[in-house]
Amino acid sequence: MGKISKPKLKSKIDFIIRVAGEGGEGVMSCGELFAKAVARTSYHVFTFITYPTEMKGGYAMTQIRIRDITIYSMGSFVDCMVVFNQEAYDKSISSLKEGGILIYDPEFTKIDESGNFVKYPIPFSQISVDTIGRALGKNVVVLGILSHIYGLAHPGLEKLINDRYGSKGKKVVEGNIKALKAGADAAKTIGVTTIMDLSKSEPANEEYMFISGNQAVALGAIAAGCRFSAGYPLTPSTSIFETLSKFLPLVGGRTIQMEDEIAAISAVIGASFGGEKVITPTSGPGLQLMAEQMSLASMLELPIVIVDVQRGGPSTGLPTKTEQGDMKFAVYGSAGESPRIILAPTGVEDTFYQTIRAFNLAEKYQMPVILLTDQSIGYRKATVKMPDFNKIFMVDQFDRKTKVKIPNAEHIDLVQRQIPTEDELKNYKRYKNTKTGISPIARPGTPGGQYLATGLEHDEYGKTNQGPENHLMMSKKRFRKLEQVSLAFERNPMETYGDPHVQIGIMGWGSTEGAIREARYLAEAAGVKVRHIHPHTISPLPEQQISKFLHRLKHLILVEENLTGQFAHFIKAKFGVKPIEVHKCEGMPFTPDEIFNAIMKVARIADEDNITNI
Amino acid sequence: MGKISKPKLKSKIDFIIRVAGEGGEGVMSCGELFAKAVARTSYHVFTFITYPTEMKGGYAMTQIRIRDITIYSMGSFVDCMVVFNQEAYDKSISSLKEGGILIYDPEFTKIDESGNFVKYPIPFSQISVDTIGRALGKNVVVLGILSHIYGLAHPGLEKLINDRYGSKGKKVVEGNIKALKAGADAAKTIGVTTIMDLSKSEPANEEYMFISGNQAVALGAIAAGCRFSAGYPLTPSTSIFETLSKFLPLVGGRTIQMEDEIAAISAVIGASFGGEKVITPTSGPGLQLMAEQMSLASMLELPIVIVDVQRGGPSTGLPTKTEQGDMKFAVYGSAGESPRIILAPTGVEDTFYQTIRAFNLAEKYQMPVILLTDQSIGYRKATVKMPDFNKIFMVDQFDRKTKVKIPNAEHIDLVQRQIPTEDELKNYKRYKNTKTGISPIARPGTPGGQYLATGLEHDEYGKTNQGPENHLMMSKKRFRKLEQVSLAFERNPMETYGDPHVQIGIMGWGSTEGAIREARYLAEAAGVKVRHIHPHTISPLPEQQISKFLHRLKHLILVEENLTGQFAHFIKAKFGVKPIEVHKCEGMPFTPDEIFNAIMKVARIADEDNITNI
Amino acid sequence: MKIISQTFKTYKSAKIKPVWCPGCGDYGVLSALDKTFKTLEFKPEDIAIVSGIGCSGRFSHYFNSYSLHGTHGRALPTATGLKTVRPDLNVITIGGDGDGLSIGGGHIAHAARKNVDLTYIILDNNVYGMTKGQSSPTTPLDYKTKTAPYGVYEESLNPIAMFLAYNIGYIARTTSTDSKGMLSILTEAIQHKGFSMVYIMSPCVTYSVLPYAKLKEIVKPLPEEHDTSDKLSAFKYAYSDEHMYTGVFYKEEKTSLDERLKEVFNIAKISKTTSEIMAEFK
Amino acid sequence: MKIISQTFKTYKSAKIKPVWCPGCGDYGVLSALDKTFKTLEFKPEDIAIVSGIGCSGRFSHYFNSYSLHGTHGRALPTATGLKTVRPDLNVITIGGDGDGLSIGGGHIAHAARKNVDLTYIILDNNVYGMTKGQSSPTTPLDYKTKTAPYGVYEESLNPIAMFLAYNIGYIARTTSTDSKGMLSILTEAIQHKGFSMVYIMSPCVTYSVLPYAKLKEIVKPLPEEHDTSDKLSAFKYAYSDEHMYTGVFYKEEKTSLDERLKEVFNIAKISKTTSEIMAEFK
Ligand SMILES: Cc1ncc(C[n+]2csc(CCOP(=O)(O)OP(=O)(O)O)c2C)c(N)n1
Ligand SMILES: Cc1ncc(C[n+]2csc(CCOP(=O)(O)OP(=O)(O)O)c2C)c(N)n1
Ligand code: SF4
Ligand code: SF4
Ligand SMILES: [Mg+2]
Ligand SMILES: [Mg+2]
Repeated sequence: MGKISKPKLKSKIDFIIRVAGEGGEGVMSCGELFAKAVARTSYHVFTFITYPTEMKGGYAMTQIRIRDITIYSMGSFVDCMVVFNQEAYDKSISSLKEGGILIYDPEFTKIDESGNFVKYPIPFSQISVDTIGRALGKNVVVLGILSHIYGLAHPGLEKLINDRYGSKGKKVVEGNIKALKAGADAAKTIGVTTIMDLSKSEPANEEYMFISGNQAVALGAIAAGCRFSAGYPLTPSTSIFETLSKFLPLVGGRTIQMEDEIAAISAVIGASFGGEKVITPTSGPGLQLMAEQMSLASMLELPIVIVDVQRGGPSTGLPTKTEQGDMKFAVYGSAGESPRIILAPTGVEDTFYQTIRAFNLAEKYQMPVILLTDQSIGYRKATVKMPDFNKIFMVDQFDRKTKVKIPNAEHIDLVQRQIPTEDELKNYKRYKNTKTGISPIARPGTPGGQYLATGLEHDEYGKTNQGPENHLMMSKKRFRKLEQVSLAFERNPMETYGDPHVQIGIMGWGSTEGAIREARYLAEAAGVKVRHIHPHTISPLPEQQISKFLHRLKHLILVEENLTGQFAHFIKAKFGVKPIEVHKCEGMPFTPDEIFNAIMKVARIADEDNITNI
Repeated sequence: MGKISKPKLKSKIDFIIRVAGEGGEGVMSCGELFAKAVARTSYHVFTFITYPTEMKGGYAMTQIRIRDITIYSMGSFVDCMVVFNQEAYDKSISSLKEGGILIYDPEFTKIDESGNFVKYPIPFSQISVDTIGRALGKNVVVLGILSHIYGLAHPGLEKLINDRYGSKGKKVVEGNIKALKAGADAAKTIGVTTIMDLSKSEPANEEYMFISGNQAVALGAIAAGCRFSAGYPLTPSTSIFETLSKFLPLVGGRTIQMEDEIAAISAVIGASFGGEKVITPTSGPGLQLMAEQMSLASMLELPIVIVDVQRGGPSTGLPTKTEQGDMKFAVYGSAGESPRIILAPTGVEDTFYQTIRAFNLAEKYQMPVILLTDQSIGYRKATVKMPDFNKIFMVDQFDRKTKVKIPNAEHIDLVQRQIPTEDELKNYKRYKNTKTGISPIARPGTPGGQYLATGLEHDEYGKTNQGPENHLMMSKKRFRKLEQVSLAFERNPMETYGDPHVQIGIMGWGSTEGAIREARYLAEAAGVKVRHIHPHTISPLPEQQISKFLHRLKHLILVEENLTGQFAHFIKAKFGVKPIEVHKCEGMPFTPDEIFNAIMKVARIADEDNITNI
Repeated sequence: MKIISQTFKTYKSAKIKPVWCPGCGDYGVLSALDKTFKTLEFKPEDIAIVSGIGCSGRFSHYFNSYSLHGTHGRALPTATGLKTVRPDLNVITIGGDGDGLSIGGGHIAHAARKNVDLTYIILDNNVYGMTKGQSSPTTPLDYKTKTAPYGVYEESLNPIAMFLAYNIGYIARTTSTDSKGMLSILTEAIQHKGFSMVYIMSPCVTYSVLPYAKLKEIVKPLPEEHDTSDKLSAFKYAYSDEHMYTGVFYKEEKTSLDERLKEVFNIAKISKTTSEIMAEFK
Repeated sequence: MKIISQTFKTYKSAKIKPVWCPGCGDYGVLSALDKTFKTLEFKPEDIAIVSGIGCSGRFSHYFNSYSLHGTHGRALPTATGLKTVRPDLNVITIGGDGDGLSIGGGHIAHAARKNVDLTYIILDNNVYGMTKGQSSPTTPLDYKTKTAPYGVYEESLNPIAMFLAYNIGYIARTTSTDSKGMLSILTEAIQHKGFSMVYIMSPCVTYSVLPYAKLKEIVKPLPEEHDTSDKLSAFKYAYSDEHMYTGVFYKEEKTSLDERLKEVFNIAKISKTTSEIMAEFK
């Protein structure tokens, strides 16, 4: 957030490991256990997961990046790759670095022998059968191999195995521990090189969490004071509701699983009417079902937070894949004119703070806020700095002045819902046509605060009134709040990075931030400077800020993960620019390398421009 | 449609009558009976209705315009006004022309005696009581008064009364006929002037129907070959489904009322899969509930037609009022990227032909088509020329070449769904990645045509496939169809009117066409020339056509009935123009006068520009 | 709205007059509900009325309470959310036969499963009143409506049997003409712990599918011998071809959602702070 | 897909292998349905399978028929539209306990009212399988799931009682392990005129809320003396605390939607041309 100071750029350690195989083969658990073990060291860890929709079969992979400084993306090319089967090899091999390590099971995979990498054929399936009598343990065998390569101490891994499989009984745990050893032994026997010794690294700083983007939403909501969630399972958002279901009750909150998404958003509207901070998580298909109730919340002027963890579309589409395909729906997805706010977090840590911010905005401006993340953020796991709990500040319920700051690790404002004063209760106008459009909300149970919240057009008291002047006045009132939001957004620090004077600019939104950032570093290393803007607030946009960024720019590259260029459409509408649009519509996130290539292409054009200009 | 030849501009007869009162007082039936009677003459009739959401009480009015040439709008000022009560007087009086006629019941209405109009206090309520023992007949008393003023023959009116009240029994009919006479007699006795003698006018040309916009949709669907509709009542769309329910069975079709809008669109998707042409009518709140299934239809590539009769929003909003508030939702209302087509009819007759066109487009391009009308078109009644049934042409099911024309009274092409050839059935690819993106659809029951239609991303056969290349390929395939639509739209005749060389342009969409057209005539009469473009195809837009229109334009006025300027946003995004936006957000349609004023204001600015340019 | 002294005469809003047609059954229900609140001596600020869309959906407009008039068919899940976070409020949910049994029909079974402690009042007029006379799920077979001009081609629902099958803990039917019956049933229903269903036949006079006279003819109080804890007996009367029985069909005390959530989570014992929760992710 | 000769060996798709976990109950249902089609000698092109979303929702992928795999919970209204316009097709609708009873639960009563002539198969595994182990409306009270980590706090539904209350004309329950039972019930259900409901307990082995062993323990065939035309008896067995009864609970011949529409509209008599209809608006 904000213009950042020069990042620590040089890293001594930067490894990318991929474990690829079939869904259900333990690819996920192997990767996750490995990542968790590394996360307990002082290194940063970042994982990316993709798996098939099917219960069984299909290509699945976990990619783990380990670095000694902050990690922004899953990276481009892999240092060490484990493949469980032929399909995994075929689909993954092009991502392996020249000279990288390839570990495979020769029983299931034929490889191209001419490939320029270090090849280790290890029969992990057979090792598993030999050790525990079943092939099922091969994922832990592979974990053993990796522990050998990266020098991960076994006591830690064994504890993690115990945590994970403990509920399945002692026998299972013991079998897995045996498999772990068998894997490490096999690697040693074959003579696989140990690349580094993670066991020697410092233990993790106490102040880091290792969480997924979805968990970050749940934790952000809890930190923001949310005490109610109603939900309905929908990939890839489900773990948000699961995490809330586990933890909200511990802080005195409640979650209820509803019969569908319409019921879920209805329940949060009801609970918000009751005075609580509320959230409902979903993905595109569910968001569509919520459209009517989102308009209702706008009309009733009730704060609600909705999370859309975007997935590949349209329709059921690619449930477990990523896409930035719902932006236009989030922004325009209501019949009639109903104001709402859209925020797009850029990574796991940012998701935590943007979630808190979403609650602040919803409560302050009394409208729905949609948090637009995607599968690649939601399933990504990263080490995140623990916020300072001494730096959390409550904004008073009668305070109508405070300029609420964007939350970060050093400072978190928590907005409380504005309530009417004694005086206002004497002739209480729930929908008072104030200068800002914001009118205090009475909490049910408050004597004299009784009012009607109706989806019909209404007057200041809440009484229905469909006269022409009243409709115009109240429509304006509702949109005046959005103008206030706009103003607040303009006052925020600029969300730009890189040299502000160069002629090539790059713009993205949401989860592409890390890949763009690393691409910019790569470009800078290659002698091409670019400036980067990555607004967190998609609607309303901080227009002046963006105009300032665009000013004197010669080439604007606009990066997004969809087919039609939804953000580009939006930016063109507002600023009349003609960006070079870089889209990816394959269910997979951009790698830094792909964006770097786009930048270099544009740089060449820019060069030619300059030549012809001479 | 198309550039029209010089309209017959001068009219000798042009009257506007308004009957205003309380909902439930018979304002509607009085106006409707009068309009129907006039519609049987050779004059053109155009009605506009507004009434409250409430079952009882609130301001209601019918406005009837009678003219000897085509009528484009409800007009601006009223020649003859009947008010039933004080509220009606207060809300209506500013619309009465100077020197116009005011008829009121002095028992219920105090008027401003200084007003410059012909005042006729007539106690119609008391007359009703005296005649039939109840005040309920006052609407027919008023009809009697109007029959006196406009010289409407009673036998015709009596027949209409019989048609309307016949089912309530002979006594009711007789009472009403007495009330009719009593009204006419009272008017005569008081000496109300007879303005014209409609009874002397020629009987209506056999080739005209007198229908509402909603009826035009139902009839258009039937003419297009639609044989199935599933619906759920929703003001102001309900009469479409009611009309279909009455008439579809007579042509061998079927309608089913479903439990909600989600079920309704699901049923039409199922029926379309079964091979039928299908339609489901709704309004904004219902359209929102249909969002998920609209995406499904895009993904399954099934033709469906959806009608959104827009009403005031957001949420339940103003159910019986008009607004152009759903455009952005119609265009963008889906999560993920799913192509669809949006058409916006401009009036009652046009609605009939655009409905046929919607079916043609849906069937040809295999995607949802949304017909975007509004309350003001839906409830408006107008005389419409009967189409020539000898000029209906079927496009063959194997025909993949024919350029389908836009339907009009002289020529109607009916597209039949493309089916696979024998050859194609040998290795049937339902989603064959063709050049146009269009792939033939097998009708269930066809041997060898069996296929899977799934909302998951799929390959050409329909089998699910979530690989990156496949997703990109199929996304492109689906959008290639939209490119084809775009091309087809560009080939249509330009939808522009007025002098193509002047510097002031005006643009609108949907139901404002008539008011803009009349405003243009008024401006021309006042010496200000404007050109007018009114695209029927909102998405995709005929971009080249519009660019051509915008070329060398100095001032663009953009007219729409909403708060935020949805169409303007769209146009700015595509063409980088800065229009002067004229919005109305009051639940009522623009009058020609309001638009005329806007044009004149712009004309003055243009003048000043010229002066400073000297 | 002014602060009303605690010794109010009525809970009905003084400022808003109902928009119903003269003679509409809903008037009777309005005053019965008003009397019920008086009997129960609720404070107006502790009442929350959540209603759907329809003539009957307008109920939320007419009380001096906290009221939410949401969208068509969604009153029940909305009220469920409200009651979950605010067990201290008296939550009443109201809607019509279309709102409750057609578009909203899918929600009832789930509110019942949760046994959320609120009272749901359905006003059945056997028609869509607000949209002017289309078929509702309780319009009789063959009856002609605007959307079924050749006669309704669907069997009408048996709502009481459905509520029984949903295992709702309190189920009663009455009519809008029976003020005494309404008062006693509403009072009992609101006091019932958990989800309670009050089904009121409330004739529409404008589209009078089931006119007062006809209703009077077919209505009959449940016989004394009917045991309200006997579900099979309740089904038997719900399925009567001869009569439309009124009174309490079924009654059963069950743990309410609020109690269950308190119990299951045992909040007191495991309560944590936000930072403790985050620490679990280290 | 190739043209299959009419002497096909199987209706299952040769090209698409099920994605279910090994041991999943759904495999048994798949082959039972295949056998049923064989028994009924349907032509593959005359079969239309409409399914919802879930593991069970994948059924539409595995047949060499016309198939529609729509969205979560909407299989029934989709199939209703299809069957209304194509009474000549054999329409089978399939989905899970979540798809059918949670998000799609509101549609069943209305398909039943219409008595649309199709067979709806619900596969109950007492859990959300596809989304990996959340509570479904039939997960038992107190059972721990991913969305109810402290135990499910809702009563589970009684689907058979609900179907009875919806007045469905054919209602049967069976299990995915009982191939004979499935074959006989499916055959009868598909041949039944009007809406028929086949409820199959199909255990999930990955999130095994109701494992095979437990299921075997509680399942019991309906006793001989149960009269399938006696609704109260059917309710009694549906409410059994001891056993989960299987077999045909209820059977009743009723006019189907197709018959009613034909009858009510009496199409032959009043058929008109488009221009005749328009003439009515002159
Ligand atoms: C999503 C949606 N669909 C349809 C409507 C239109 N609508 C308003 S009220 C109503 C039916 C009302 O019937 P009922 O619930 O029986 O109430 P009544 O008016 O008869 O009391 C309908 C269909 C709506 N408001 N919202
Ligand atoms: C609108 C929508 N909401 C949620 C989902 C996610 N989802 C997919 S399957 C499923 C539940 C499946 O449970 P069930 O119907 O019991 O089928 P099973 O997998 O157990 O066979 C859910 C919630 C979805 N696809 N669409
Ligand atoms: S239409 Fe019927 S239900 Fe509605 S207010 Fe009038 S009488 Fe009552
Ligand atoms: S998760 Fe359960 S229901 Fe789904 S395929 Fe696996 S065993 Fe079957
Ligand atoms: Mg009703
Ligand atoms: Mg299930």
